[in-house]
Amino acid sequence: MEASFLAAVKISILAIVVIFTVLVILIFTIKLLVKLIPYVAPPPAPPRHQTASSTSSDQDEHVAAITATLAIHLGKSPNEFRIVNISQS
Amino acid sequence: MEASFLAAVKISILAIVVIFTVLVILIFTIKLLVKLIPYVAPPPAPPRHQTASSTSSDQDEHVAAITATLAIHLGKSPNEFRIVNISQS
Amino acid sequence: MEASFLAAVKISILAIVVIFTVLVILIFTIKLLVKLIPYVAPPPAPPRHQTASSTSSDQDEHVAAITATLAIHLGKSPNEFRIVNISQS
Amino acid sequence: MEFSFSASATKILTTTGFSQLAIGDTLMILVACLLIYLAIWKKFEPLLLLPIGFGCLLANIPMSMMANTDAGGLLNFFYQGVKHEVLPPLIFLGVGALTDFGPLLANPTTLLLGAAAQVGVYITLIGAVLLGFNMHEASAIGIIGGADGPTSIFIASKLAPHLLAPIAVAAYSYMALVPLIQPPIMRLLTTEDERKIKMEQLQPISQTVKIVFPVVVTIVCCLMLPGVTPLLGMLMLGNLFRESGVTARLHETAETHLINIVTILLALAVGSSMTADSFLRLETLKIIVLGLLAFSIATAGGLVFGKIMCKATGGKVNPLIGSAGVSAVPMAARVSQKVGSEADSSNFLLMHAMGPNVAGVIGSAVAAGVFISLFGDVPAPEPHAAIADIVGTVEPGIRAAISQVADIAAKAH
Amino acid sequence: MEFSFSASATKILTTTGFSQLAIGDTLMILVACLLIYLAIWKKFEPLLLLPIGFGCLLANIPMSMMANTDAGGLLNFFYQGVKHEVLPPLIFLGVGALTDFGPLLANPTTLLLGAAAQVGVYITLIGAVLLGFNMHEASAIGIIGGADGPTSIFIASKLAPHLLAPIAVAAYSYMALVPLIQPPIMRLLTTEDERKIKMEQLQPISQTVKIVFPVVVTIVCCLMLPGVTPLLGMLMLGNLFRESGVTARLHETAETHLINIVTILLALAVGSSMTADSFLRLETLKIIVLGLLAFSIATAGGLVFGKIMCKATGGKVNPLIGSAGVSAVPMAARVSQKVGSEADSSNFLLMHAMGPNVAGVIGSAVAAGVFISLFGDVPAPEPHAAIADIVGTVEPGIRAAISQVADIAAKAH
Amino acid sequence: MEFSFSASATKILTTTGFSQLAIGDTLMILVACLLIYLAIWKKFEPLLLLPIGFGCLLANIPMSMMANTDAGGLLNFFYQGVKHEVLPPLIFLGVGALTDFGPLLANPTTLLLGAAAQVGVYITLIGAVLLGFNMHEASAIGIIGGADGPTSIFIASKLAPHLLAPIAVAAYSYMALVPLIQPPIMRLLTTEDERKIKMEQLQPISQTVKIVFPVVVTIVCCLMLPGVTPLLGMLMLGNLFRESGVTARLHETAETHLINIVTILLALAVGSSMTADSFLRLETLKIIVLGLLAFSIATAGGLVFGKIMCKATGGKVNPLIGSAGVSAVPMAARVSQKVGSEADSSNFLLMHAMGPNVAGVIGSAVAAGVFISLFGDVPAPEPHAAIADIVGTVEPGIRAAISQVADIAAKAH
Ligand code: NA
Ligand code: NA
Ligand code: NA
Repeated sequence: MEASFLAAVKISILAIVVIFTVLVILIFTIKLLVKLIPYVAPPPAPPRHQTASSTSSDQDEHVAAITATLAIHLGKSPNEFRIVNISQS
Repeated sequence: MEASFLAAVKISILAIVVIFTVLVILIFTIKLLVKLIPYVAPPPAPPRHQTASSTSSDQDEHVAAITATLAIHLGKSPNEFRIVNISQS
Repeated sequence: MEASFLAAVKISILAIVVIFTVLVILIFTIKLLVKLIPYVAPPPAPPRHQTASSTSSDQDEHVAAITATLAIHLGKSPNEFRIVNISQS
Repeated sequence: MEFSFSASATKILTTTGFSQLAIGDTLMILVACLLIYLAIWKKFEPLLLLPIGFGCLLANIPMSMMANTDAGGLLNFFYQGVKHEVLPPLIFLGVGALTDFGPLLANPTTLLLGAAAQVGVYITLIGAVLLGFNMHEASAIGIIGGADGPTSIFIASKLAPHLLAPIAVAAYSYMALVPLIQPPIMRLLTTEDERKIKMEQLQPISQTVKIVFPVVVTIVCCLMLPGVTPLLGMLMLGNLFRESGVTARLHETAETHLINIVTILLALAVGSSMTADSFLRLETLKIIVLGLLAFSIATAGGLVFGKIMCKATGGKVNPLIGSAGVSAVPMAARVSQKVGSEADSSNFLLMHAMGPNVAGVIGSAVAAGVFISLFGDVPAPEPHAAIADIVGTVEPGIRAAISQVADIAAKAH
Repeated sequence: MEFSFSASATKILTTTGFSQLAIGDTLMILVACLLIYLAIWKKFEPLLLLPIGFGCLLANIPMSMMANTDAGGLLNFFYQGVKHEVLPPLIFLGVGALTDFGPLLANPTTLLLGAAAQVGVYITLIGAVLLGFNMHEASAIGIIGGADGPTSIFIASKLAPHLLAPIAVAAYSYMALVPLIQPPIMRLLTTEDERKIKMEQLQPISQTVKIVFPVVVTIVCCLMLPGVTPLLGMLMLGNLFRESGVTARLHETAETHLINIVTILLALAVGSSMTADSFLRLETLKIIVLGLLAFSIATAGGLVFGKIMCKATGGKVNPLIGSAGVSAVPMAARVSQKVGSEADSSNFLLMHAMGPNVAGVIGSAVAAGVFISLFGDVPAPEPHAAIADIVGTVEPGIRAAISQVADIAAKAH
Repeated sequence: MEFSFSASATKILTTTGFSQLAIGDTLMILVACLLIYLAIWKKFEPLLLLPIGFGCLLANIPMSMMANTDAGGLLNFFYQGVKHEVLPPLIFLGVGALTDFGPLLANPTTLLLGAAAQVGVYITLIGAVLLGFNMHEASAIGIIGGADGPTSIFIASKLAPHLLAPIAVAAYSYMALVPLIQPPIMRLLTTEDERKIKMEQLQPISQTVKIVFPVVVTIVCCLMLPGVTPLLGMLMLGNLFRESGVTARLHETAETHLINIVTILLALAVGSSMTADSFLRLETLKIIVLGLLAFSIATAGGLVFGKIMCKATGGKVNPLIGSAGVSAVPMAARVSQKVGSEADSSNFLLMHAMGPNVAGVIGSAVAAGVFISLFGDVPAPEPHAAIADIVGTVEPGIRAAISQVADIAAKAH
């Protein structure tokens, strides 16, 4: 028992040393990376156009439009349906 | 042939007895269950708040906003429908 | 080497002959098919009804309505996007 | 390697499917086209019959290696999922996720209608025995009357794998024909007055009951009939995903893309078993006749029990909901609604018929469980099969290795 | 075939699960119901514990053939995906697709907190050895302190498959209990002043760094600890799908339906390993106690290192973010936020705690890699197993064939 | 068990990937990073080349057990789906679901352009034979000219599995380079006047024809060349899901999550075959050169036949649509559009080029079918392989059992 306890302690110390070693190497790699490739603020967003390409906020508008349409179109309880998926092709 | 016919009849009667036994037990279990856990009408939906938390994803916010809009527009509780997924491609 | 070169040439000619044969047969089959089953312009869409129950064609109507609104909303062709699924719960 | 022009050309010609196209293959290709036609233009259970038909088409192209028996072939690979009974339970996971047992819980006695409709299973079993099938085969044929595709496929692959193709095709075809088969029987067996009976509105059910129900069904039914656990357990797990309210992600996947993927694989595998050898037989004709019998008697069984319940409750139960006990969800319930509203246009039976309708699914699963309890303990259907047979569908590499070892062993004699 | 009524009835009775229901099975069914209850009503990691509990329920129905050891059974089939270490890496693919490593990149030193929390792993390992487990078992138990389900399952199935069930259940249960376990320890080990420390806003990170990061982690960590490549590599691939911006399709599938499908299969497989034989043992109790120890010490380890970092930075680091180093994403980070805002309601630690939180995932994976390097080279856990044992879980057809060949070979002696 | 500190530390050091990192591995890791770079920043077929590159990265980390030849490893498991030809047909199911054959049906003679572009396959085959490849290898290399990833992978894994990695990488890379490779050839081989030709609007096609088309193609082509059934049949089934209008669920799954899941598995498997041993060879360089030749000649073949059709129709066909016959859907059609609009900005060739573009997919499949008819009847590529080799990729448990049986058999001699 004592032997395995000692073995477990040895293993544990060794493992923690390895973990810290690996992660310290990783920290310095990341720091190097962040230094080499600094963050560049993106240019201010251009005014919104209605283009063929869909952005995140276009999606928002789609959903709003669908919402409005459903409200107008359905003269009935909308709890009978749900919008599962809207995908662009 | 006659032997297998008789066997088939026996099997059939036995099986139907088993089926009815199992399902009658199930019926009584369900009745007991429904008696033990009666239906309680849910309280009326509480008024919706616009929370400031920015931890949930944009998707969640979109869905919440759409749900709220639909709820207001249609006079339905937001719990009565759900938008499962809005995907972008 | 020369032997395999010759073999390769033979194989190639044979294969191209087979490919053209298969595809020519396919061309004539398609032409026959198109002749046998000519395109018929679909009749203009019938006027809409607002019914209480949702059927398969209601689903189509929902999709058409949503599509039309989106098209107007985004200023683009209805063919550029597609609503995949509206499921009933 | 020598490549003479004529030799190569001959090789291509002799390896075309045309060169080996037998009458049987041609007939099966026509059968495949018929199934595809029925699926698309007659809307016969298209989600199943379209890929089944296409799988049949592929399997019957000679030398395409797409039959379920072509070891190493693509569809043989999918077929392993049927043979080892993995795909039908996964379908049932999705079915459970799609099913609302609320109407059944609101009126649990309708479970008896789901039980009564199983009469179709047993009359058909007796008929099948009279037509010369053995008891295992007759059981697999009888279960067509359960009107449940995955259950039929599960039982057929377990008890009579050589009849899988006609049983699956008959089951799905007649399910699609429910709106044609049932109404005449319903009108015949019920009176105008009975059809006009309006039923009381269903009681609302606590969400907690809906959550506890799948667990209770699993414990009660699977403890009594353990053989049906893969089917019924997965059905109930899917329903628990639905009702628990805490596993929306898993519920959504189970009822959409997972069931769709499994449907594609299962249907192709079933189609691949429709080879001329296995399908163009007198047995197939018999199974088609017996399948119609099964559906008709199941409908009648449900109706007659519906009439008994009508009497017993003093006219509170419309017997028309009995026919929905065959399952075939939700078509059979819609048929009850339609026939009911023909008698009285203000009669709405749909929700009432959904109770026996989903009860029919449980009823068939229980019937399947009885068969497995009685006949399911046969480890090898061909007890004296040689190694070659047992290994028949095994992955080629392993097969080769085993054969070589067998050779060495044989030489060592 | 003769079918006497009484014989058939007897057969059905003797094949019910009731006829064989032992006390162990009953207890395990109750355990299953408890897990399902905790998942649904207490919201204990429901996506995992609900199907694990249901799998346990199915596995303990006698004669249902649903235990992980029932060769040819449905859940045994899913279990192969755990045994051959396919499912946990696929879960990690989805986890990577769901994880934003941005906060970690903005403050990379928080990786040290993820390392410090691994102390819980090793104290637990030592405790497990003291309680009589061997080194392999102790390692698998210790990794519970890593607070990462897939990592725990991966290591358990590799080093101590017979302990898989209690380890997986303990790991997910304590993960769900993080909001209860951590706050007292956090309040005990930090001062009011420390908890009030506000941290500077995180620097924004270039998208290029976010893209390069998963590749760099894979190269650095997997080269040093190759055994963890299936886990860490797939985690990083999922993250690359997310950040690259050019694989939106794959990203969406990996983080939704693929991870959902794999979760269903994995959880059912884990549940199927919860048989009375493997679970109702003293070891399970020990593992539950050790698991609690593991989580507590991991929390403490993170906090103590947080205090060290606080000192070293002159009070710029709030030690509360250290407890998030256990992983259990994102609950542990939310706990840091909550305890911090209790001390000062204007203190927002969430984003700062996300750094050590995701670092904890990498830390546990690295810890797992160390175990695999040390103990992972044991090709057969049971070195003297007979053919019968090795072949135990193999497909029945192959097994039959191999047995027959073995017979022939034996006779040839 | 004894654990001395130094022994354990030594063990960890000797099991790091660094300790075994050869020059070949390092070079392959660089190749992997190059592929990932091209996928993300140059948008080279990112859905395929990103996971292929990442799979290559994982496979070349020493001792990670992630190469396709590491039995029991994760990527070896996925690789079985390539080896047994399951994954490419499933990709084609999704491609069929995504493809609109309408433009081809409106102008069926464009099928000839898809046939003419296959010239690239055969010139390359001849070139490959001249460079010393045998006929099977040359066929697999030639099919790169078909510009169809799944077809290339299918044929390579059937006829020359040892060349799978360079063939797949070349195929997808050149597909990504179509917008660079094709325009100069197009401008060289066509006159300004030809490029300005405007084509008549396409006739509308009955939906019924669109539905019947996939069934007809399957019957006609697969009957003539049965070997291509798994590929072409699944392509057509996917298209039938799309056009039938009754299988929307299956269509949606096939074109989204199913194809995405299979893409992830397939690409990782292909990447795992990019080991230093198999990739850092002179053959790879030759294949890269031959691949470029294949694409260029395929483009030229389509263009020349386009000119012939232009003459034959009295100038109604713009030869630029011929280059789209290489497939590489839809990039090649876009290139036709772009080069056409450069000559006359009011010239819209896109829809006209879609006809030959999808015809190219069918053309390559037919070319693949011819190869399978000629060379596909070799059951075992290594006819004299010993048991150990055949069993090499088999599940370890089975392998162990077979070896033991083989030992017993050997001893029995
Ligand atoms: Na039924
Ligand atoms: Na951790
Ligand atoms: Na092509």
